[in-house]
Amino acid sequence: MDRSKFPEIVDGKSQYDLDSGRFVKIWNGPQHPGVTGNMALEVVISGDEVVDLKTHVGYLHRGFEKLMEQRLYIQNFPLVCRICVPEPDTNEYLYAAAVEELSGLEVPERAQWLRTLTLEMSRLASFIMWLGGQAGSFGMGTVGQWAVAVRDYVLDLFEAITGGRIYHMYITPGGVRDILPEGFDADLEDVLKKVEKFMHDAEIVLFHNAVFKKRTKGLGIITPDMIDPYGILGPNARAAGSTRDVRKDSPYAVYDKLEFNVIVGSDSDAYDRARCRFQEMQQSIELIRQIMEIMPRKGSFYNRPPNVLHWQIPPGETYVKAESTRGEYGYYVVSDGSNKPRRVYVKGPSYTHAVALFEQMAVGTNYADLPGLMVSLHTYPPEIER
Amino acid sequence: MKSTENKIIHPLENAGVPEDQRHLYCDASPRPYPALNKYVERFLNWARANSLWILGYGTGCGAIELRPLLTSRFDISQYGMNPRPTPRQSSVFIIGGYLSVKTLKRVIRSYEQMQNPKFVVGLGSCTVNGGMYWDSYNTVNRLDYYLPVDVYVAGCMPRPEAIIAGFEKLKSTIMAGQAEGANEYAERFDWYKSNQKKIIKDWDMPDYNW
Amino acid sequence: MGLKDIISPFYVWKRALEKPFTHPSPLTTRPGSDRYRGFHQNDMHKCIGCGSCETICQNAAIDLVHVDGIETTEADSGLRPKIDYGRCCWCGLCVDICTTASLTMSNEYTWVDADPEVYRFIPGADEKSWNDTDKGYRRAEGYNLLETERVDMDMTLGDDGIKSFMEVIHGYTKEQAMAEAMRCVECGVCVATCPAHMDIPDYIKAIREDRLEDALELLYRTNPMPATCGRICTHRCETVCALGHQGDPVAIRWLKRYIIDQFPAEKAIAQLEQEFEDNGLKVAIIGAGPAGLSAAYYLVRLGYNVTVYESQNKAGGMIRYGVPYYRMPEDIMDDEVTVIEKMGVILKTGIKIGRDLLFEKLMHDNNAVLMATGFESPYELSIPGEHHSRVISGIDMLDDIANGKSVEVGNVVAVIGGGNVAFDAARTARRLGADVCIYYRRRIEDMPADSEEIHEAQAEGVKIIVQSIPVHIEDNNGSPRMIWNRAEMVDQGPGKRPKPVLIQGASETADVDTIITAIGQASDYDYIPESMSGRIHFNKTRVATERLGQTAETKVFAAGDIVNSRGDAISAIADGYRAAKGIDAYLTTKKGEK
Amino acid sequence: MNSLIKRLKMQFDVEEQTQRSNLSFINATALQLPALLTHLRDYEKYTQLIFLTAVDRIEDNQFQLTYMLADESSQNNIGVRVRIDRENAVMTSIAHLWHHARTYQQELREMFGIDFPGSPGVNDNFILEGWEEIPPMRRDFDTREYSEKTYFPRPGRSTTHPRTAMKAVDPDYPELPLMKGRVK
Repeated sequence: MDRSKFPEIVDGKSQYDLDSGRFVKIWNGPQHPGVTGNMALEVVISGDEVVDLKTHVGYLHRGFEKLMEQRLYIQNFPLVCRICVPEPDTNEYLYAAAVEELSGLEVPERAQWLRTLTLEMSRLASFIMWLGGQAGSFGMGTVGQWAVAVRDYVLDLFEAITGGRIYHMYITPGGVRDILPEGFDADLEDVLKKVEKFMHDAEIVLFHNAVFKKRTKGLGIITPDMIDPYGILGPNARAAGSTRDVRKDSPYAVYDKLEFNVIVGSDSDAYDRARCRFQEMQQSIELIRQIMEIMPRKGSFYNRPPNVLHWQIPPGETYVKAESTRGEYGYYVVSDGSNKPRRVYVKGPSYTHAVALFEQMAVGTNYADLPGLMVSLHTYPPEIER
Repeated sequence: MKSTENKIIHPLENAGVPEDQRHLYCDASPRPYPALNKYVERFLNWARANSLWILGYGTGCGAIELRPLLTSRFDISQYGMNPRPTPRQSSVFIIGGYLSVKTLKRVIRSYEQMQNPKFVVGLGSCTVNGGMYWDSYNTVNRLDYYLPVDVYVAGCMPRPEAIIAGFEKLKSTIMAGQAEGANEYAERFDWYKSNQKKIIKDWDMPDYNW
Repeated sequence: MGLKDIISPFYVWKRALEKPFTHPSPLTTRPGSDRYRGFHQNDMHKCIGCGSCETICQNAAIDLVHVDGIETTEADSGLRPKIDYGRCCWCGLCVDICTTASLTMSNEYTWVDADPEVYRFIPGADEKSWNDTDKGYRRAEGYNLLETERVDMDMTLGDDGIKSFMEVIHGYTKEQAMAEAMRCVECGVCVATCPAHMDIPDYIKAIREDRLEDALELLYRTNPMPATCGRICTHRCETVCALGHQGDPVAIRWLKRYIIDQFPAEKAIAQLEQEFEDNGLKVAIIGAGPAGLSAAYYLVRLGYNVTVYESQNKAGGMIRYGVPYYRMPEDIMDDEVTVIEKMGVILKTGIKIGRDLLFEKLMHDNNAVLMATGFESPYELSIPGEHHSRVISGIDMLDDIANGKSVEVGNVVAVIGGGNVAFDAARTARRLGADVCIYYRRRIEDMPADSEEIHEAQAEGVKIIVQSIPVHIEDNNGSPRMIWNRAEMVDQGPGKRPKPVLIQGASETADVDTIITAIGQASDYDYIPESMSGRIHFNKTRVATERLGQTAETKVFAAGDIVNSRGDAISAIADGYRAAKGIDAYLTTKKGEK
Repeated sequence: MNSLIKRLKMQFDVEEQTQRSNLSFINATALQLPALLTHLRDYEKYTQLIFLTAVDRIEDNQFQLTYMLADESSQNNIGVRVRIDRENAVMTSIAHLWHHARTYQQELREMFGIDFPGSPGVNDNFILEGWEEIPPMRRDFDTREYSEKTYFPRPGRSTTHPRTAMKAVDPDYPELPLMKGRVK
């Protein structure tokens, strides 16, 4: 983008002069309805054009990585899901996978299927919520109302399987904690139908909405040459033509046994990103149906690790990754042979999207589009600061 | 509301803001509001209880369950509540669980900017005794050290239904004239302030953000 | 962008005609799902207060507290979890780890209060609306954080076993021991139950961490005969083990044996402290069984000069002479005694007090005397014909075998009794080549013998006939013929154990070559001189003592089987410890008086 | 992956450790790191920087920095490990290679106290605000102790260990070990 008309940048900082009267500095957030979650944007505008933007994070910092060093391996499994509130299962899966890899613990086939099922369900729930947010950020609250209600149906399913609505704490090192409850198949199909109906409605009122099209087309373009220098991942990158999808590139759980295509866009603006995510929702529904069809219904779903109170894991380090709704999610776990992890580093995809990328992209956009642009990058603050 | 003795209110120092800007800020502590005539008060409490407007600030995980609560599935408006985007229009502050020190600073600011009557609802274990972040270096353990809390809701996270139950409890507390958090904050202002300042090391805002 | 894009948003209006998303009364009509992780429930009577929930809770949300109406007993710490909902995150790990499966979660989720101090409660004890809810999170079948099965022990059983007197139980290998040690949750409920209060969780931890020297040190702190206990202990610790509620208890006895197996006498001696301050006082101990040896060991550590007198040729008492080699090999017993001797205990064997040395002399020469003579005279059957030459007592037979004498039992042997001696005698007879049948008056579950012994004996081909009472023994051309009668169990009312009563007419006959009786033993107090007899009181067949073993004659103490009715090695060892403590207290006070 | 390692070994002084078929770690020196990363990015198609983080190896008085890269296809990962001194920890910035490296370096500066001279805004607050203690992710920072003295946990809790409670069962529960004055 052409930045020549904006103030000069020295040492990463824009040299605007507030006293000149040409610029106004506005704080969006942390208490602001237009920011996703608890974070803040320090925006400098000239007219209604954004001249400089700085993301402030850390409002949700709980020191997870430090806390995990203080706790036994098993004790961390309830902790990790809190790192990403709207889509906790990816965290649960990755932590379990990393621990299993380091300790050499095998996971039963059936558990892998159940894991994949919950992972896809949580992707679906997360996308639904994002869709509501995306519509809401452009003033279309109706879709937002629908979306949250429909997502709640998926949460009801989670409640039935795992016993928790938000924090499922279902995927544990060694497998999963329980099998599907009786009558789940019918409930699931019922909910999927509701989701499909919602998507059908949303398609008409959102993607064929003149206002939505007008405001999102051409907004926040990510060019393919930005992908690697900015570390862009997931649908944000795929809408710009990248074909990377961890589920396909390095299949985990049972993704290698499922049939699906990587969804790729071309226009790489906010509209196209929305479109890509919308298709990924459809894909998720399809995958859930596939899983339910071929999933084994018998057999063990849990391999017990050694007594979890004394469980020590041999020294080593590993990096495991999975595809969340925002892109590649990763856990880097270092063990030193003791009963507590030496270091757990959680790489959330929002980390780069919300800070480095967004600060760059926001410059030049209309101030009113800022919330919409932010949602179109699909960022969840807690995974940035952890 | 209960009556309080008239105290001599000393002006606030506002040492956190630059000297040349101090005159811009309020230097008065908050003032408790004594109860009025019994019947007037009863009427006012009824009115207060039935028009609770929630400040839309998701301070922690709890915010995730506010969305279903505020939208069509659980539809909080059927209980006479409504989200507002600014503290000036709100009367209920929902603390969604843990508070990091950085957020606490903003929460105090928002809370102090809210107009009376105002109430605080603490969601989840974290507000009671630190919850699962009990040994974290960045989250407070006891919310009541920093803000007066009127109702706590147990859970992690509390479900929307539990939050509604919390609001019902809040309403009955208000009706009974016992939701005196704002007055307590005014009465024990120095205590709250010193607790807040103890953990917010870079206090660069006025002492009372009115 | 066309006209369609402008019109299509109005499609939302159609929802006005559809069923609303809104739940009309979410407060009352939406219970948590069947698996919902809501507020905790605890079955107060199942819970044993082991504290595993507290250990696993990453939020430090659980405290163990005393609850009114719950007593501390041998199998229950009397504590119950108290949960702080200012900490809990409803992860349910406490439910997953619960050793008794008493802790569960209901599907109740609403608890609001203005007071933050109320969010602490004791599930099950405090009155809560969800106490009896049967929905909520339970551990799923097939999901258990704890290993319920113990590591199998290698044994030589069946036909191979009875070929020789080689030890049946092989002992754990390092891997097996480590795996078994992993199972322990370190609650410590067992420590109180063990008569000697051994540091069980600590030595299991030491095994797990492969600190065997520390483990040995821990063993010898509370038990001078760990090799004995590692083999033949009645392991009451295992009966209260927290893991025993949902599966096999931790194999505490075998883990102890694993430790001591790694330390032959010289190695063990090298590890242990051996020199203690001499205080110049002398103590004589009569009987080198577990009680006597244990008292000697502790007294030496306290600085006393201790002499132990034993009538048999070797020390060990019933352990050496009453337990067959396939359970307690001779060399292990020798090692055990060597270690104790090495600590400074003077051992004088082959000296029978009252015959070779007078009790009065002991009294005169020593500052205190401890009687630990044990029960070694067999009870008689008290039925006609029992003085037949082929009716022998089990204890005498085991004694003879241990002394290297040859014993002939013939081809068919009947053993009468259901205790450990009966089984030892039966299994010994099997090894001598006989077909053996045990006759016991009550049911299998009433047998005082260890369940392992019963199991192993059956695996070796010992037959067991329960509810059978011998009534008469006849001579049949030199061999005994036993006439026995079937019995039925008659309920004696609550709290009393059922009594076997003969069934009229259900009498049967067994022709055997030898009858071995093993229905219990009594003590022989002949060595106590006339002059003393009035000053030592008896309680039926046992010596009456104070708590720490002191008899009415203050200088004389008693320990072991002659004092306590439990009759097992570990109780005798604990008794020895108590007597040592008593003697020390007595002599210290006396010294102070002078 | 193997051939890549071979090629790297020819040019750089590195040690390699394979974790699984699509993940390897290589140990490099701080001095050669920028060149190594540039090489990997420009010639070996390891174009993505997934993350940069540190592990406090306090026992060696060192920090381990891990640069996780992924290749173009996103199939293979390579983690480049570098050890630097824990005292006055300084490392070369790689913000010129990837824009988002700036944020990682800012975080490491704050959480571990590792300086990256020249990285834009490296000294600005990122997550913490008004932090006065040693950087919290360092191993020698005790978060529990800090929390207890700063945030006042709610008082009034006490617990009993089952072993202590069970002493009530037997009045002669031994005080161990039963031994008086030792002699050497």
